[in-house]
Amino acid sequence: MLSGLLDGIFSGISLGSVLLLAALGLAIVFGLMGVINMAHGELMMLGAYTTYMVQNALKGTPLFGIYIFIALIAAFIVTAIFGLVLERGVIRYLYGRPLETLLATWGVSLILQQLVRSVSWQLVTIVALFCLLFFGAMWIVARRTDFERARGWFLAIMIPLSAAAAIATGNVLGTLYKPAFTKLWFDARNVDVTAPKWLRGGFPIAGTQFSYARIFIIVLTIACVVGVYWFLNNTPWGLRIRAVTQNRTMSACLGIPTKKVDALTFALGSGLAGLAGCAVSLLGSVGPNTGQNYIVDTFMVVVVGGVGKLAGSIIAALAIGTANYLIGSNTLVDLTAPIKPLSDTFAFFSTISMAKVLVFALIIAFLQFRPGGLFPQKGRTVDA
Amino acid sequence: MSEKILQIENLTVDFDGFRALNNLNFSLDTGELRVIIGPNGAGKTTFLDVITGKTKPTTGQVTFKGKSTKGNVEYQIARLGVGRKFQTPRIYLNLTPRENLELSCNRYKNVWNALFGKPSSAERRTVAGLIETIGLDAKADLKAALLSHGEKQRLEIGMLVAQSPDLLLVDEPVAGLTDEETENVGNLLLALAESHSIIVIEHDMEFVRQIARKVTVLHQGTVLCEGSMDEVQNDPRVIEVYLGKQEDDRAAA
Amino acid sequence: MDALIQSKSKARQRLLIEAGIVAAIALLLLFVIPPILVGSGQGFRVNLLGRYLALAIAALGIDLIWGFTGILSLGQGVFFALGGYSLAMFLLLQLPDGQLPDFFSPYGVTELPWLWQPFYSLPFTLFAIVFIPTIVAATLGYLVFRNRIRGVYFSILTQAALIVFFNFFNGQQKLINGTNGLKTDTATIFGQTVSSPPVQAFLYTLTILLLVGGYALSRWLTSGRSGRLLVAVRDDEARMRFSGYDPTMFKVLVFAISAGLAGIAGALYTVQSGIITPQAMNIAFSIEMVIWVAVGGRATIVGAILGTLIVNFAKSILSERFPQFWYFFQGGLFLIVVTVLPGGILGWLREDGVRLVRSQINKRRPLQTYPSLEEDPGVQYERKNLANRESDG
Amino acid sequence: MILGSTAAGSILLKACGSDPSTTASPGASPAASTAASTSASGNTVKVGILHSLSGTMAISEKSVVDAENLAIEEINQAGGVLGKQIEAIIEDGNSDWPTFAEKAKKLIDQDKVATVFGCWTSASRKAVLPVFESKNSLLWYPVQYEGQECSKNVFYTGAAPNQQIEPSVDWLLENKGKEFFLVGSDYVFPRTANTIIKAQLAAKGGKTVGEDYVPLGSTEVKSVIQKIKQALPNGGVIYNSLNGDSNVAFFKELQASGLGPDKYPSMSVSIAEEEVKAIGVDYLQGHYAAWNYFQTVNSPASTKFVEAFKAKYGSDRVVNDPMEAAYIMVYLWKQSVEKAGTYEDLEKVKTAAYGQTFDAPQGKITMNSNHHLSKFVRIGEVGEDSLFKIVYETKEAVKPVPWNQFVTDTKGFACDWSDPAKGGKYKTT
Repeated sequence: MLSGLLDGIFSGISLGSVLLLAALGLAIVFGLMGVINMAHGELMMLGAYTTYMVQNALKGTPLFGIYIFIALIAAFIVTAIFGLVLERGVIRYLYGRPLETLLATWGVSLILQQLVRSVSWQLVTIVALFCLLFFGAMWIVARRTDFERARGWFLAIMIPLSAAAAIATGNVLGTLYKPAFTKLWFDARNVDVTAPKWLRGGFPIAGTQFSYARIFIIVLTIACVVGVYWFLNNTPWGLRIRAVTQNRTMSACLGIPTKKVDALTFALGSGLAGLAGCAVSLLGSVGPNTGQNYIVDTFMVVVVGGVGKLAGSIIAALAIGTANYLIGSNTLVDLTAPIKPLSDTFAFFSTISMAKVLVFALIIAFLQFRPGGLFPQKGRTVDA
Repeated sequence: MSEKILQIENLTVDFDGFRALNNLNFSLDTGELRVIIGPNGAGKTTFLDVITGKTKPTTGQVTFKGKSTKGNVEYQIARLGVGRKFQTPRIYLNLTPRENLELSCNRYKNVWNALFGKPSSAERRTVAGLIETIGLDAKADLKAALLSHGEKQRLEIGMLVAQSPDLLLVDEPVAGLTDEETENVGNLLLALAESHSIIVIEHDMEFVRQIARKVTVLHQGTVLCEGSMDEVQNDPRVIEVYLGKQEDDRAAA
Repeated sequence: MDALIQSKSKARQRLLIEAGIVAAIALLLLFVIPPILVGSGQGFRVNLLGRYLALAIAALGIDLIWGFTGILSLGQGVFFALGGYSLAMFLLLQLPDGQLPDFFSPYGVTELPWLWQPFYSLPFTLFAIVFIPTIVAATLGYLVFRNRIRGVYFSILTQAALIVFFNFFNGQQKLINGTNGLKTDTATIFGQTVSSPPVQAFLYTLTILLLVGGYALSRWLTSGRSGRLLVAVRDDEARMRFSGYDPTMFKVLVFAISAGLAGIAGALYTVQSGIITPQAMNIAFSIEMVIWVAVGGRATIVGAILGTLIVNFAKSILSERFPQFWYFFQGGLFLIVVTVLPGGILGWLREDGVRLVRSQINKRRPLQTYPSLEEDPGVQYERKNLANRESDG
Repeated sequence: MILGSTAAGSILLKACGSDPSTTASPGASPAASTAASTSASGNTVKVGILHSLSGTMAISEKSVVDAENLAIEEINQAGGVLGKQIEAIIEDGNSDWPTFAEKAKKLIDQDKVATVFGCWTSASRKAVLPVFESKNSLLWYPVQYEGQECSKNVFYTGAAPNQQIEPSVDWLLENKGKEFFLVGSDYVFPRTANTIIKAQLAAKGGKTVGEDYVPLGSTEVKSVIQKIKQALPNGGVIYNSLNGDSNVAFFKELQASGLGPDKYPSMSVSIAEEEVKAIGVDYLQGHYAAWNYFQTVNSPASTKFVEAFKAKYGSDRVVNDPMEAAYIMVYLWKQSVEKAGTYEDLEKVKTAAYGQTFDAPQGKITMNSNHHLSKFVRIGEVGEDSLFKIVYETKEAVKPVPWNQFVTDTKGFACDWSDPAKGGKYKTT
């Protein structure tokens, strides 16, 4: 009984911390910027792939034992840079239109999924060459004053032209340096991330065993939450981020570089997604679909927690994680065994699929009482 | 003495530990035009929020036309005959002024009627008249998004009138308007006051002087004083609230 | 008053023209396109066309709630699937007395589950196709809208609902055959196999008729007062409330109608594709539906239909040629439509397209401006000359 | 601006896919192979290949396509079939069952293919089945499945339950223990497989102590592990029919919770060489899998197959059971067509197929008149080198039993298409 209880608590916290880690970046991007980033899961996936690459690069070196720490840093940097590009390239045109960001980032997520399936040196060369030609030409032409008028023509000519040139080059190189050049980096197959030896296995206690990997994730989550909290509340950039999210125009007037702040916030959120991706690679598979599994659950965490509140996200993640675990495992069935109808009901829901059904119903019910989530934004600005 | 259209007793509103309205008592006669003034944060907008049902009072009650509005939500209170104009003009930007007015003018506001009802010719005439009154005939069939700020303000007041409420709540109607427009709006309100009860919230003292008969001063969630413009202006408490304590003044100087 | 009567008769005339065009297109789809496709050895594309037209019905629903009312539902797949499952259950029960649909046997189910019982009846099934989705949507919509949960929160909740329904349908092997879904191809109706050409031809016709019906319904809903109310919900809900309208009910209504349309679409799609599975409730499919509308053009009705056909045929043809890269296209499509072409194809045609054509044939549309300027002969003279000079140069 | 580049990027890729010069990139550009060969003269036989090249199932199905392409290439190099070159038309099922049906129609109606090799999941097979039956066309299906089906328009070259599940359960009962916990993905194959296992255990003195299902693709398996611990506190057998991503999470969690193969041996039916690589051998070592073929099968045919595959697709690739089944079904079709002397008259082809034997990598297999293959059954243990060490194999090929004899509904039924009186489901007793 004791071991069962311990196990339940540990598993609930551990599921919750995975959710929280995945939702943390989302909470920042969604809560602070109002951007619905459907590609958040794919950013996690990129983090997981980065982990895989770091693992392979360090295989056989003395650093292999601690590759996971290097991978964490690498994942953060890679996804943060990617987030930066995403923000500058797409998101910044869509501020204040959350539904549009949702659709656009969904498009990005599809592209990212296919990207890891199809990426090869050939593809990279083609895309890079295209960008070079197209944006190079644009840079040269854009300085002319009458550019705006000829813009349509310019695009109509330059896009196919640079595309053709890039593809031709890519294909020529492809035939010249075959297998190596055209070989897919990852393909559609899942790749393996094996935790370093000290993270495998578990810590035995009272007849049960606490997985090291999960303990690691719990610690990582705590570190991230504390780090983010500290960053937002105790650093000048954190202050700026909070200022911009509360009143963009006023902040701009006060000389805060809002564009930089936006980019930074988004990069931070994306970087956290990378960390989460690295963490989940210890638990599950790494493949093009990795991110898809988390996206809806993490959004639910943010919605239930209340937007823009870290504390809300923490409680919501733990609650949803624990609820999912308790319902999905037999724990509740056993606990309610004396009350037959109740335990039968729980037994009906005691598979992972059905647990999700019940948890969702509970969330809808919860929102009936607290439509704004656990910690709703208060004051008269809401629903003015 | 005429009948009270609105009566508010012991109204208190708390927001998450902040008391926005504190044991407020207020009443308005039918047909009266009342101006409410008060420094920022005095609770003026919250006051309107409570009357229109947007904010639920923590304690106390609002009685409109002799009936408590407790348990009613915004649209029900609006149907009872309370119309509200917001600080910034809120109109349907993707509809034309004519359509905006038609929607407000419509008497039957349930879903069924929206689907199967058609505007009656009387309603159409009302709308046509209103468009003239608010001076938007030239732009009656353009998207409202294209109107200027002043035109939007006038359109919203027009929508309010089209709703033919018994009580009009007008929140800072002349904010951001030119002097000429301000005067137009003032005249419009005075004309409306002939047939409606109106509460106006305003900062612009010139404007208040133009329209006010009776003024209520709110301060820190309660009524500080009430009376004619001159009485209020000479009240020492009001002077203190607006200009700060005399000693402070001296100290600062 | 004269002007009023004149505008009324004009409106009626315009309505007649529109009806004529719609009828012509419907006839074209019915009698001209199928023989052409069959003649060119692309017979299976008729079936595809029928399916895509069915999808267009669902797109109409999305246009109603998203295009006009501004509510983005990412859970239309639920209603689509409910409609599809309803019809599939009816078809699977077209068996000799006492026999069970054969998928039950591996699970050892020997007695028809209660859920299936009502689906023996055709009237109930027809009712269920439209009204089960409607009722589910109305309930969910009421619970959510009542609490003023809206915008992205609503979208996320509908998406979560999608997951839940997916899990439920996917997990209930013994009830509705789980992942494998229900096959309708081999079922018989009125003595004919569903997949046989006459039945399929009938379904194709039915789809077109229902699409025309859906089009008419959408046009009716979005014109007149109800249409303005929908736009009002999108523009400013609070204003509506303070004007005495209850936006919750309007939103519930339009959500329910869109769900009903999705249900019909699901039923028609199912019988034409031969199978309904929980896959109809995966996240991607429901978001794709939104993109059809976005590509065609939000709040244009015709755009929804057009967008559905274009995107789906593009998908069908492109994925035949470049299966690996379909995701790139689709992702790119999302990005382009949202950032560069927010009005979709129709929006672009109306704005830039018309201007482009006009400027090519030297017939620029005159700009409207302040009435006082319009009446000023000096200004008009100037403008004329300016326009000429510009077109000369 | 970056927008423009992403958008244009997709245009790029389109053009890149159509360029014949990329044909040789491994596993890629099916479109290219079509484009390249449609231009050839009419002296070819068209066959369809219908698998998911995108979506969740692409992970597994792409390598099957590779195996099919390898067989076609070998046959073409050896002179083709009936003197004609085989032209493969590859369609993408997009991991979406109605799409499978759509593409099957397209292959049959528009491309007029002689036969189709395809499908992986039972759901996709069930979706295309009516198409093949109504158009009286032929499908070859290479994956182990739950049985309970015997269509005259399908040849099943994967294992029936009695060629994979049942022998493995017998072996476990004999060697590993009597108490079983069944865990599977939430779809038809695991569900049916577990129904069979439960009946079999009940009949043979074993015990099912619990079963649980995980949604396809889900990676949260913690509660399953908890249930296993509860049901089997002192160790026992885990019978695993999880599919895809969930396996990775499952084995990582299993190890972390201290449920090692010593006390909790697991038997998997969906984990082959490819999956071992994707999960990571460190998590799997010591666990078991049941298949008809492992890459480690030591026979000339096997060595030849492995070498040919690696030569074509790269030395880091591995082969597995479904790939082998896919590879041999192309050969079986070729042999049947040659025996029948035609590829157009399907009745003749089918009749010719019955009794066809082939020296497959797994051993000498035979096509039966119930459209299933007689196959060898093997059980392998995951070794350090990511390959399977074969711990058990049948001496002879096991005859297939499509209608399961442990399920009451189908007990006493069999299938024989060579006899018109018997057909797809007839009573034996």
